[in-house]
Amino acid sequence: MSAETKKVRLTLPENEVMSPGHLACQGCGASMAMRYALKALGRKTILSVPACCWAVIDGPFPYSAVGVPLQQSAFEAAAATASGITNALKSLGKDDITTLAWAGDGGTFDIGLQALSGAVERNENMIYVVYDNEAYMNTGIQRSSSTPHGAWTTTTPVKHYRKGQKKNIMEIIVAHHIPYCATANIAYPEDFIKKLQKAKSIKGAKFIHLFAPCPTGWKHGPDKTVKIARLATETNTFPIYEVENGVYKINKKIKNVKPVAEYLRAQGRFRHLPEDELEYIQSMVNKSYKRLEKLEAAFGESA
Amino acid sequence: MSAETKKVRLTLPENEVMSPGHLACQGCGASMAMRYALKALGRKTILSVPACCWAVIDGPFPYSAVGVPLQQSAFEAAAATASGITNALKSLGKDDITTLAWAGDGGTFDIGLQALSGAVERNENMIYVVYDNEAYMNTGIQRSSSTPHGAWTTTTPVKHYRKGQKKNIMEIIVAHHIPYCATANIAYPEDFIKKLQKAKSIKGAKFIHLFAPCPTGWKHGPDKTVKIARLATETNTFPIYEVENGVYKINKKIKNVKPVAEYLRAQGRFRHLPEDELEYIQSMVNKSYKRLEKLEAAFGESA
Amino acid sequence: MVEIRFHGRGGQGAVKASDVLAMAAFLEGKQVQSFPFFGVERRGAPVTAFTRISDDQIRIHCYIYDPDVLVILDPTLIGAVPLTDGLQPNGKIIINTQRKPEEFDFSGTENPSVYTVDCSSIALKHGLGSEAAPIVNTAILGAVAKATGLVGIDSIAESIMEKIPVKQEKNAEAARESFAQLMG
Amino acid sequence: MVEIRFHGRGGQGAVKASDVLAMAAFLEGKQVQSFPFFGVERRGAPVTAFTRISDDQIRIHCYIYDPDVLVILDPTLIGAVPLTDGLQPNGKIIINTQRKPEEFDFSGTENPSVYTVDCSSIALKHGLGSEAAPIVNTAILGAVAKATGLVGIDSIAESIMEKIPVKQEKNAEAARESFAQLMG
Amino acid sequence: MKRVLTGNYAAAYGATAAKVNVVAAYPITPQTTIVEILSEIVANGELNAEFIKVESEHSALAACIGAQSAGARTYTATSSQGLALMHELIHWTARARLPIVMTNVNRALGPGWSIWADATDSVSQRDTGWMQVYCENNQEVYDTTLMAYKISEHADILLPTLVNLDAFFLSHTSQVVDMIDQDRVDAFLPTYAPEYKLDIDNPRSFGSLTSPDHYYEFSYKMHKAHEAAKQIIPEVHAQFAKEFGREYGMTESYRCDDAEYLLVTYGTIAGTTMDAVDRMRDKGIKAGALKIRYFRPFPSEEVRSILKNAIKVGVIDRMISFGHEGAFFTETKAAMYGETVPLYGFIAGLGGRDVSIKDIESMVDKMQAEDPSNLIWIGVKE
Amino acid sequence: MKRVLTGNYAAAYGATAAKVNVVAAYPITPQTTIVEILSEIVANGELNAEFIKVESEHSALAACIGAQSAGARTYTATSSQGLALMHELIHWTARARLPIVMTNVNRALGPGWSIWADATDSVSQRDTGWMQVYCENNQEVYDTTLMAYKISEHADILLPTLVNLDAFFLSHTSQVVDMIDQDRVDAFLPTYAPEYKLDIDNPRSFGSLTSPDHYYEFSYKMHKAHEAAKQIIPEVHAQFAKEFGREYGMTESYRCDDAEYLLVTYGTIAGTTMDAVDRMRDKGIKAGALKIRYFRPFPSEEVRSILKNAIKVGVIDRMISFGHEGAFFTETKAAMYGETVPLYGFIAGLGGRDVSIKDIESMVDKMQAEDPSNLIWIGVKE
Amino acid sequence: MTKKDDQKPIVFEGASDMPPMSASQGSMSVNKTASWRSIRPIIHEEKCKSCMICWKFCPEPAIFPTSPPTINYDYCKGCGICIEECPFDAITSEKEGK
Amino acid sequence: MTKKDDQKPIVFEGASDMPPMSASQGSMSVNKTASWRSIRPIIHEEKCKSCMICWKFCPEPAIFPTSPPTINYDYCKGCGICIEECPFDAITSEKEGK
Ligand SMILES: Cc1ncc(C[n+]2csc(CCOP(=O)(O)OP(=O)(O)O)c2C)c(N)n1
Ligand SMILES: Cc1ncc(C[n+]2csc(CCOP(=O)(O)OP(=O)(O)O)c2C)c(N)n1
Ligand code: SF4
Ligand code: SF4
Ligand code: SF4
Ligand code: SF4
Ligand code: SF4
Ligand code: SF4
Ligand SMILES: [Mg+2]
Ligand SMILES: [Mg+2]
Repeated sequence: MSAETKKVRLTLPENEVMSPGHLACQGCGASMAMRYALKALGRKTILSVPACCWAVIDGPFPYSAVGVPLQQSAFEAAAATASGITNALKSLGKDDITTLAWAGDGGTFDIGLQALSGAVERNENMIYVVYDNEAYMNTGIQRSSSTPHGAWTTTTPVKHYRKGQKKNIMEIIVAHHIPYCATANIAYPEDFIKKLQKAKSIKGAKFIHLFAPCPTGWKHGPDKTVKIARLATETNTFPIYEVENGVYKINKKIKNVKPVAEYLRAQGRFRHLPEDELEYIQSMVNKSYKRLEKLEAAFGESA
Repeated sequence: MSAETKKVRLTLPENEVMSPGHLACQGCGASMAMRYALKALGRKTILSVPACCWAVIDGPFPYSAVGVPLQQSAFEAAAATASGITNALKSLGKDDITTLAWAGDGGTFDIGLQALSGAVERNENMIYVVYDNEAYMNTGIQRSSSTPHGAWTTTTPVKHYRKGQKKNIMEIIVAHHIPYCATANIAYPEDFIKKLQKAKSIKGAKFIHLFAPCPTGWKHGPDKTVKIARLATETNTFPIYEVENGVYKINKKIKNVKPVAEYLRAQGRFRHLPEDELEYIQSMVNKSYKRLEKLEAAFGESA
Repeated sequence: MVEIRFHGRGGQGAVKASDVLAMAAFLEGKQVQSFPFFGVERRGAPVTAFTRISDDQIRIHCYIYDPDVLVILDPTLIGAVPLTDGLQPNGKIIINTQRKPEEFDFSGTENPSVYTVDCSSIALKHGLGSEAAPIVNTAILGAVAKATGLVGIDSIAESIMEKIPVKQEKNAEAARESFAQLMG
Repeated sequence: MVEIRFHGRGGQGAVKASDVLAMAAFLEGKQVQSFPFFGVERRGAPVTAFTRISDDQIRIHCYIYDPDVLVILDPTLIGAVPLTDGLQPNGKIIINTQRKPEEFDFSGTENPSVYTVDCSSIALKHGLGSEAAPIVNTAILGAVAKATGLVGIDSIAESIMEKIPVKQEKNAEAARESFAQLMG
Repeated sequence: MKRVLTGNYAAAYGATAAKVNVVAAYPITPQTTIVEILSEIVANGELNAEFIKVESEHSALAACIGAQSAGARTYTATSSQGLALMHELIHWTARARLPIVMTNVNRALGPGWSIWADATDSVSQRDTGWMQVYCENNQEVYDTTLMAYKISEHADILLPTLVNLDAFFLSHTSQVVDMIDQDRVDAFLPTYAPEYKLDIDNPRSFGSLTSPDHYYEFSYKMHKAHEAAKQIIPEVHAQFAKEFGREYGMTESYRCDDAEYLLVTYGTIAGTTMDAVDRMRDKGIKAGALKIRYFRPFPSEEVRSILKNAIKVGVIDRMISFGHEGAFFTETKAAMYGETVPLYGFIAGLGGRDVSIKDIESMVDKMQAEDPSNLIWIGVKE
Repeated sequence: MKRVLTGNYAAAYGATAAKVNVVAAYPITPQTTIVEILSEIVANGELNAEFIKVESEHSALAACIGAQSAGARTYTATSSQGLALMHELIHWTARARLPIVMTNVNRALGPGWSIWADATDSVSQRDTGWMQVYCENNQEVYDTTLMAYKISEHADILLPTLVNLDAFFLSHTSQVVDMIDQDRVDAFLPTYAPEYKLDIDNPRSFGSLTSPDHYYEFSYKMHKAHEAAKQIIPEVHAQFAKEFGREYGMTESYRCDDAEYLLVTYGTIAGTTMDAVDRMRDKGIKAGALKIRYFRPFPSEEVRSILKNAIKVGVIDRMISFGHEGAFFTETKAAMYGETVPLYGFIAGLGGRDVSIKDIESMVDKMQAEDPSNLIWIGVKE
Repeated sequence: MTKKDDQKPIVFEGASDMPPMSASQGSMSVNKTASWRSIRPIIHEEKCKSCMICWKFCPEPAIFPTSPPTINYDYCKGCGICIEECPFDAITSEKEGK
Repeated sequence: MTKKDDQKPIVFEGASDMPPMSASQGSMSVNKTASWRSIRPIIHEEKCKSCMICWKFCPEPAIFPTSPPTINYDYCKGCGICIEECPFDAITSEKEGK
């Protein structure tokens, strides 16, 4: 096969560390995410994965799909477990292995936040990726604090859909003043992979907030995962930026920003929203993005 | 007595809800703090206090010093317990009672952070005050993530004193976009009281980061508590500001900023620091303060 | 007590079918129990569900090993999974398929009565699911009612109205149609 | 086994004294045990600590109810706290005070020997603590050594060098001085 | 009104009928549908309560503790890892004497992850001071939830109750449940009105430092409350039976009177065991079943009086206390100390392994054939 | 080398001698001095380890789990609320078969806050799969810590160990401790080299979803590991005795051979009981004491063989499983099932209440005078 | 990698040949997810420009980076992302026959 | 407030007259902290300007807001803050005699 592949230009590393046969739903954004992450970091990686869809996607005993060592952890303990792993590696003199904590939004924004905050405060040498699908998917689509305003989940029923903005995990982690924080999106794997590779080269705590749609929970066709992910960024709902040593940089500045409604209307979980809610959400997106621009202005490279 | 008091002008409310006889060390900043808080909020207040010095200061069974109902909670559970209290009050139709969560820095920056983050994300109707004495004092002066760079504690011995900046709890909570966040300092009780009263008038989650020196843990004379607290602000080590609905405002702009060394040298816990460390700390203080000014510029009233 | 075991694939609604059947029997005054074997498999993987119907209180809580009735929502399971294990002598097997009962070979089971009905077509006709994935769980219950006589078709319809959140009418009609069409 | 009970106030170092005494006895080849009654009281509140010294292994782990020796670091405790409860007949009482042994009335205890020494002055002389709060815990151990003969003063001094983190020499000197000065 | 409900719905409707003021819960398989349906019920206004959507089980129970202290009736539900995460506060609740009622869906603990039935999660909480009940069917889940509030809140008890149901075998199993009209519930279970609570008119500090002089006596009072519960629980059961016609005991005997082979167990296995007993009786084996509903307080005297005349007794545990044996087995032996009936310990159904009628029959076979010195693992592949 | 050390220092030096690679711990009274001294030891380079200053006990154990999985030998220490907060991960550690050693300072649980001795914290972990040892003195703390690593890491065991010492009565009590030279420790306890670990050259997923088909057998293997431990622990004790001259057992009998009144207990109360036994013997009462060191695995056979010939036996618990009785009492009764010696249950010393020689003598009085049906609370003010 | 990857199911006799803890022994490639598929993506060579976007976004992955790409129908779950994302409409969907 | 505040210690006979849980029954004012004091602050009326800064900062509180302020020596712990903070040096420190 490698002879044939010579002919094609690949924009991602060719190696596949993750194997097919895994248990993700059709079109799962989170499964794409892991594929990219392991392409970026390679086999010298140890994973710490708490309860989340990925705890299942990897497969049941006695199987595994990731091709690297993986430690399942209690739901709230991904970052603390990873702290242990990275310190063990240090203590045992293994300095060429990357510790990768890999958790869902629930395991990061909610129940795992404290362990994460502790680990980044200690500046543990690890990469922490939260794949954000904006709800507790593994247990059947319950609200997390990452669930956006307006969304239906099983605990925020249509009549009483989620009110309030999703927790701004980036600001929270940036406030810990660690060497590297970034957002990424499965629709832009090259960017995600570049960021992971940069993160790998930096010593200390690195955090990546990754946008990863979930067709099952968002009620969209499995074929629309990438499209919807892209729309999130193209509408400025999920901007792509990084904060390196406190310096803000928006990596993708969208020229022709699309209306948020385009993003929302593509998903069943927002179907019930009346027009004025769409307008409200648009105004909040504008406001958040403006805030980000101000941060870049105040704390960017040119500031 | 009230006849006599007519003659004097008091800058704080006269009522004393907290009684003497409590178990705080001589000159304890945290004990002053509670006195002020209860002056500001009055008797229609319910306290949620986790493990911390205040769990002891209030006195052993069958006594109490606070004059209001107080619920001791597990170390990590102040904000969650307070969430329960405030929701019970709401459910039972008691809308004139203030729920006040009152925790140390350890119970806030470290083990209680998650419960706090959850509570403010839900925008629970409560005031959360962290009295910051920059270590675990109740257990005998161990490092917390609030312990500042350079400080000795029993777990950061002189030879290996604490390295790294203290966690920026204000930025972290501000990132939750709640209605009201503020810093305060026991050296400026009028400001603290005003802020509590303002907080009381706002519905939703309010957070106050209160500076409260600990003579026992900081190794300074009990008579120096107020002086050192004042120096923290006069050196810009602990600036006084508030963030109301996202709008930054520095409440005390120090005209003649004093050198940080003056603050550090007054305390035993920094005694071991060499000159160059003092300079480094000065540069970090300058940097943080500049950051705050930028935030005020970008997100202040005039922005 | 009659024991019914459902076999389907993740996404076909076998668990819901077991529930609707139980509810229908309840509407006729029976004691009932329905429950899934809850695996971790997702879409496409084999799924099992159970219904017990009885005049008396049902105390037992284990899986059904020796069913009286087998309901097979997906014919591709035949052969792939040991479906007929434990089927009682003279048991009934109801299959969603375009094929005829005679076309199936259930040697190894003692004198089963086999019934078939093309629920996929019925479902599509009533707009239930897509070509690629018709939702057959309600349609097949009509056939179950007919083949077993355990519950009336009206009870099935009523139960559907209660238990199925969307397109209730269509689902009920599908059940009635399979009731009418059943071959066996 | 000899049992010694220390009484002081929070901040005076009674607990440390019990430790240093135990260590000194250990240096002389004894089995020892020392431990505090750990209250929550802070500065100023009464504090109790215990030392056991024995030739054999010490297995017992409860508080000392019937001490052979009482060491009182703060004379204001006398009367305020039931200090002499359980003191053995012919027991010894060592008090930090400027007063003379005769000035104390321990009726209710059987034939105690009372010893006094002005540890506060000794401590201040050696720069231990402040006027307001002299640190007398090492000084009094000299008196204990002398009064009881349980350990030699050199062992006390050596133990101080090991156990006291600051001003070791001064502390040791203070102990020697109280050893020399003991009245009783 | 009769409805076909899963065990989870039965629990949620039980709490709804109890008119709880505050619910705080966090989702976990297989408890999730409780959280979901309660979200709906509260959102629809069918229950006038605050639902706190906490960020962890730990905070769920902490919030209930706060709310209950402030005078609200509260409810939470969890399972397995979630229950385990609450452990510190499980102790806390009991020592604070807060009559909180919590549903636990018995699920195995990880690792490896398992979402299936196993009682290790709740049995591991046996030393916390909570009352514990194990349910056999969904009607029992509903009725027990209601009664639990009445029992827990009794002034002589003031202890929380954990109501347990097996993962999937009840949580996701639909059965007929007879629901009680609200006005009759209200008559049975009056509004919660505790003597001790956070009250600005009578301000107290709760839970302050407690010296050895008092702590020991507080523990003694908790012990006495459990003793009192052994009297009060049957009274509440009797009242419930009188009002609503359904009878419950701290234990439930099935064909025990003349039984020679008696099987002691709990949860859904108890139901299957009763069917197995019938089958064995049909075959001429004098079998009987004793279902233990209340594991705390442990009905030692009752257990003893029922078991002591059997020829052989087996105890079936859906958990094991590693390094020893099944907890119900240990406690049954302790209750029986001094008796001479041979007692056999069986381990079965861990991690959701199904326990069939045949499995249960095999236990009686083993009781006939083997001696009781070894723990017997039913169906293990060695 | 002999030194006078508190129990906490003995624990910390034990871990230091074991050359642990990673320490993760969080302070709590009365464990704090362990954390403090280890901070110093690591900071000074006397121990070449990483010290993770975590933000909670939960993370302390999680970090140990991560580190141990990655092939490091790890250590943590806690007490009371901290141990309780770890509960979910305590289960986790055992099921992951990670031979972590943890020191627990037995302290009462709140509320009311209490910092004093009480074994409820650790006994509440009895169903988690950990081995548990209770120490009577500081030498035992040191020796047990060392041996715990050897036992836990044994390929046939692979289970974590909880080493318990009483708050203040050991943690803050100074005693003579004979410390072993490092080279002799190294010979006794080789470097940790687990077969299963996170290894990029042999990548495995640990703890994945495990169906009922496998979960049951994993549990069985844990049970078997505990059974194996009952064989291996005495072997390690024997080796230790041979090398270092100090003898330990899973239990320790004191004047039991001809004892008529036998008291069973654990922790520091055991030492006091032995002194009380001597006193009673002096008075002509044939008393004896059985100290239980290993509570998990529970040495049932050993306990039975020692107790069965006594005339009366009392079990002293420094905890109570509310709604039942003391856990050591229950488990002793279970182990003794079939015997006829009257067994008395005593509760004593909860929340740091002191247990004196007189208290212990009073138990023997009560065993002479009363019948064993009621739990007896020593020194309670009713 | 000593891990088993021969795509045959791993079966244990019982506890004795299982590892002490839940530690994986082989690859999930044993799990042919073809049965999940209800539609089948077909690459049309004539339209394909070998831009590899389909390969890039396949979540399984079930596309080999040949030119034109090849779909591994053992694993393709039929999500349709490749179809949706192909800029040249070179992939079409067929109903899976059952 | 029904809470006991007569400054007498609360003593229980035993479990029977204790509340069910650790719930306070009276005020800490029972605890005279005078014994903690090793220095005694003395206010000198002649210097005092009744600015009330001492009152403001006393942590106990052990200063009554009279003019001039009065120190409650039952509770004053002798921390010295009032001395340190008095802008008019109107408070001096005396050694407590023991
Ligand atoms: C302590 C604990 N509480 C709850 C659960 C149940 N649980 C497992 S995964 C999950 C949701 C995970 O959500 P998220 O982190 O967003 O990951 P996703 O499933 O969406 O990938 C929950 C609630 C658990 N395993 N442990
Ligand atoms: C779960 C748990 N871990 C540890 C402790 C022990 N503990 C009690 S208070 C305290 C330190 C509190 O520090 P902080 O919150 O800063 O308050 P402070 O004592 O400084 O006032 C600790 C570690 C506890 N009570 N519970
Ligand atoms: S539920 Fe969503 S996130 Fe989870 S596997 Fe399915 S698609 Fe992926
Ligand atoms: S240790 Fe510090 S914070 Fe705690 S009571 Fe004493 S002075 Fe106050
Ligand atoms: S995306 Fe379309 S054009 Fe590009 S390689 Fe795939 S099939 Fe060919
Ligand atoms: S349909 Fe989905 S799984 Fe199949 S090849 Fe295309 S992208 Fe991959
Ligand atoms: S601070 Fe000084 S001047 Fe002011 S009131 Fe007090 S004593 Fe008087
Ligand atoms: S010395 Fe301290 S406690 Fe005493 S009155 Fe002055 S400020 Fe108050
Ligand atoms: Mg998620
Ligand atoms: Mg603090």
